[in-house]
Amino acid sequence: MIAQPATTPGGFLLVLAVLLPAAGTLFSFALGSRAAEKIALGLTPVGFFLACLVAMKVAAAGAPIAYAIGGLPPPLGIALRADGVSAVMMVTASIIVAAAAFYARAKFATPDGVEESRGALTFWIMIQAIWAALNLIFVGGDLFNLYVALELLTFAAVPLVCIDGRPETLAAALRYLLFALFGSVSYLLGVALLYGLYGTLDISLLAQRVGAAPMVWTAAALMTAGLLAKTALFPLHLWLPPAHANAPAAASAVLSGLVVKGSFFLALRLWFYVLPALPTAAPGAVLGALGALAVIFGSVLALRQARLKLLVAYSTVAQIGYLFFVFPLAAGAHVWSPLGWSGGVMQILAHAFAKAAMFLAAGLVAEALGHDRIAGFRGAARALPLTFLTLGLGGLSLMGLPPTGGFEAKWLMLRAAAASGQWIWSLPILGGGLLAGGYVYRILAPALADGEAAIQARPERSREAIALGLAVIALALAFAPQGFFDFLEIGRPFASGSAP
Amino acid sequence: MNPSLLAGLVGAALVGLGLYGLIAHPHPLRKLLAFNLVGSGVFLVFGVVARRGAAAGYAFDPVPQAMVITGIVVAFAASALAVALILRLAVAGGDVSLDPQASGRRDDGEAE
Amino acid sequence: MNEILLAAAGLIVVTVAVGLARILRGPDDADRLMAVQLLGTGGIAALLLTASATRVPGVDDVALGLALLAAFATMAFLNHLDAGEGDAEP
Amino acid sequence: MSVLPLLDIGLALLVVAVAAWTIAARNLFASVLGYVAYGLLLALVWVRLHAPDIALTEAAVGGGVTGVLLVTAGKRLDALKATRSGAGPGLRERIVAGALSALVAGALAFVVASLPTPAPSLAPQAAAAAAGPGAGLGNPITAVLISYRAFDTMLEKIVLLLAVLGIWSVGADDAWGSAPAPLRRARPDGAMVLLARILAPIGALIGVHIFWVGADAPGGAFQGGALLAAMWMVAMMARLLEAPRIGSRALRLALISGPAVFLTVGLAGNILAGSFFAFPPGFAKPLILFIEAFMVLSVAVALPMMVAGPPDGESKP
Amino acid sequence: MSVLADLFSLAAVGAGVFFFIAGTAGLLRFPDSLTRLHALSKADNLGLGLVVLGLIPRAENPLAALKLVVVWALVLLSGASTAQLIGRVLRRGRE
Repeated sequence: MIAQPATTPGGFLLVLAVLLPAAGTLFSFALGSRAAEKIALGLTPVGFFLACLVAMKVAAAGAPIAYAIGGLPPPLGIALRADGVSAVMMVTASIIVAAAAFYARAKFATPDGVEESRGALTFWIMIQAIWAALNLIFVGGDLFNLYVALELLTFAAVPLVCIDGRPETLAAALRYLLFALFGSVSYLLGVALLYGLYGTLDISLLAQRVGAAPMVWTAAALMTAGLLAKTALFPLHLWLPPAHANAPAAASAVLSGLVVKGSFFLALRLWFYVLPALPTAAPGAVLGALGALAVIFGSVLALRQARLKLLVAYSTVAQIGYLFFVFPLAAGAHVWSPLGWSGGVMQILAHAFAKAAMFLAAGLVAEALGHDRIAGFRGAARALPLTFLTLGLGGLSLMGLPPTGGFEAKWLMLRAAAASGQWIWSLPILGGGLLAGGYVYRILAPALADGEAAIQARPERSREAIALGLAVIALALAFAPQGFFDFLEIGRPFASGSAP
Repeated sequence: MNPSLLAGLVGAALVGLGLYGLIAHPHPLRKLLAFNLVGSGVFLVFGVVARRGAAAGYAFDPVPQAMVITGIVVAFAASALAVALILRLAVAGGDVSLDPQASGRRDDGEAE
Repeated sequence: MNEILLAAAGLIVVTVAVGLARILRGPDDADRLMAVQLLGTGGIAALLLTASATRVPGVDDVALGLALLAAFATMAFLNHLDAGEGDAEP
Repeated sequence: MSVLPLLDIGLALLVVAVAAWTIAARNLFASVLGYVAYGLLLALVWVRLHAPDIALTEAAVGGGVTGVLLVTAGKRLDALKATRSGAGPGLRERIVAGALSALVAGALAFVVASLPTPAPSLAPQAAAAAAGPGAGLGNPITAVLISYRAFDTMLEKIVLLLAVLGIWSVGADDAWGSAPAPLRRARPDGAMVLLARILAPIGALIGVHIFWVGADAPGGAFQGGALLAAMWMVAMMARLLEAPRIGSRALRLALISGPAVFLTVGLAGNILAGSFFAFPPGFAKPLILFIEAFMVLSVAVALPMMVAGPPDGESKP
Repeated sequence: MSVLADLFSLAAVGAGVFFFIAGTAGLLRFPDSLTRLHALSKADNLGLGLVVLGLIPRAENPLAALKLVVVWALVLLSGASTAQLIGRVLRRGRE
């Protein structure tokens, strides 16, 4: 990043975007679960509005906006910075959090006559805390501050997994916590080494100072390994399927759609913003190869699941794999880098919306049928047309069929692979699409077959509409105009101003 | 050998010992102890960085020292959350093993 | 003078380190507890001696905290041993 | 200086030996005992690294409260008679794990040994800024924690709060709102009650002292709060005090007071001093002590609640 | 005067070290837990006490000297009560 003033106009919006849900957490804790629900729901439109304002400020300035906390510029103080991709992620997070919150009202309302309920207080507070942590991850400019944000994210996400208290959910939460802790410690050790080398943890200052020394490689490897454990990239994915499949649907949508993207976003920040000076061919190839393995293993395992939520969770393992193709495809100052970059970001967005929609829909299916065994879906599509439409549309995006955001992402990546001569990456991109077609077919085929599904409880229209709305957004991403991709280039190192 | 290098070597040894315990111990509370050893090893590395940064009349660089204090707090919170999960798991399922294959096997006397 | 104080600190550290062998040998948890208590006291003594010799500021408060926490930890372990007797056996 | 290096080496060997013992010990109690001893020794190492603030934190949290957390957990597992766990890995796995760990430790040792000289440092900036936002603070670490990196510290207190809620949330639904199980079921005998009666007030006084001098000398909100927390636990172990109900409004307010006051003062800085978390000139020190007082309260309440665990339907307050 | 003070410090600290060594020897050599407890509680209290006594003349101000005494008092207090409690645990274990 080019040197810029410590605080730019509109910078305070970044502080507010983090503080608003953080303050919501505190108030909710003091006032109890009934108030917590009102606070969380009330904050969603405000947070969405703030995120849009940030995006407008960035677009208007054509450059990142920044804020130096306490008026102290780095290295001694902490800076917050939002560039194009941060703003887009903030808007995405606010939409998905809002959708999950309104969807969850049916399950996590505080019953009448009860002063406060355990599940409700936990859910409403943790979802706000996740939101605060994500916003900080998207705008944080200091690697230690980002560590605190990562921990905030972990401590908010783990209790959501075991909110219903069954033994298998507790085991899933414990395993998630241990992986996450390993990730934190590894990341922190890398941070210590970087500080020991350069005496600062500010991202833009580090970018100016970092050179390709052996110690930098060690620090980068430690931090990356930690972030991969938190992102559940193969082979560190073992914790994800049980955790995401056992959480309540609204929580799964946030965990799968957003939380794993938080640590991935930091991996992007690390390699593209902190370490642009390092030659990226070798690490890019390693990360891409792990991504390819994740695509294949995740998809094959998804094909073999008998329960819908587990299938959707294994699909997340596969879709996370695609994200890592961004490392070989967008590194450096090549003509094709913007293609790879746009493709990677588009994959984050498309998967976030499609997967959140599918988890919400899967929750509705489970509530309506009383189970989520795929073998028992016969005739369910006729009974729940909107919900299975949502699953189908989300599935289209996962497969990468046009016109969906998933198609756009994979198309951009394929173009980058072709332009850079790295044909090898097109194999997992295309093969993963075929496999995704297989597991989406496995969901839809029995549901579309003739039969009489035993519906126990008909889901509310409004909740079906929320899930469908997210799936429609995943579709609409395919029609993103050129201006959107130009916006994603704002603040990217090496950005030349021209987008695909 | 100067004291900060010595402390750095101790930190490295602690990370190694903790890592071994993390892999080798089946009991989750023992794993947690091992995790805390790794954590304190990492903090020592921060401490070495801080000590080496002595300048301007300070015997240490205060910034990494402050980070260690923040880190110790977070590590404790993590241990406490893990303990709560382990105990609840023992109440709910009677099996606190983390290894999916190990359920049903008797413990080898590791636990008190 | 400072050298002698440091040597005293070193002797105490070595002494309590040898005493730690008792932790390894046991046989009872009570023996182990005693060894840790000795280590705590010896550690505090070594800390005070080193601080007096090297003049690191603020160490007296650290010693206060250590003394307090040693008492706290011992009490927690005794709480365990004491309550564990009698009702631990099936 | 000829004795000092020997002392350092002896201390280093001792720390590593005790750490190895906590990994190798056969039973959990012995292992946790070793860990507490390790925490004490580590505090000495921190003093040798000129980090008395960390020494206090490490002794209080790393050794003391974590040790108590683990020993309490072990006791509760015993009471459940549910200490099943898988058999350890076989010899071959152990050898692989050992080789891997040795490799990591060796690599790390090499990296630490090759840190650059002269070391980069923010100490000059911190010294220069000491006249500014951290004005009037003799302890630069307190200045870093509450002023320059206030954002980290405030968020970390929210992490603590989330951990408390996360721990409560694993309790049973029908126990919600009630108090956690006591740290000791049986009535303690006279000697323990007497010890607690004397220790707790003196310790509380020392905790307040450590907080109060923290602005200028080693110590501060976290260390003071942790000592107060330990003394509250002493009183709970002797059954002089009982854990509060988790539904209690006073408890909730105490828990959020630290981060909430911190956040409010930060926002006020935006109006009074032109920037979030900026302190108006001349008011830095009193404001910082004001924030710290509430942080002490939050920490002193949060740590014992985390050790006490989720609400327990059986224990009526 | 300062020479006298130094001599006093040396003597007290030396005696303190002696008691530490004696206590450890007792902990290691005595045959059973109760006698070991006896050795420990005498030795480490006296050992630390003498070290503190020796360091008091070197304290920078009266408050620092007071803190030294408080440290010793705390160790003494916890030592006395824990010795009694350990004794009880041991006795119950033997019955």
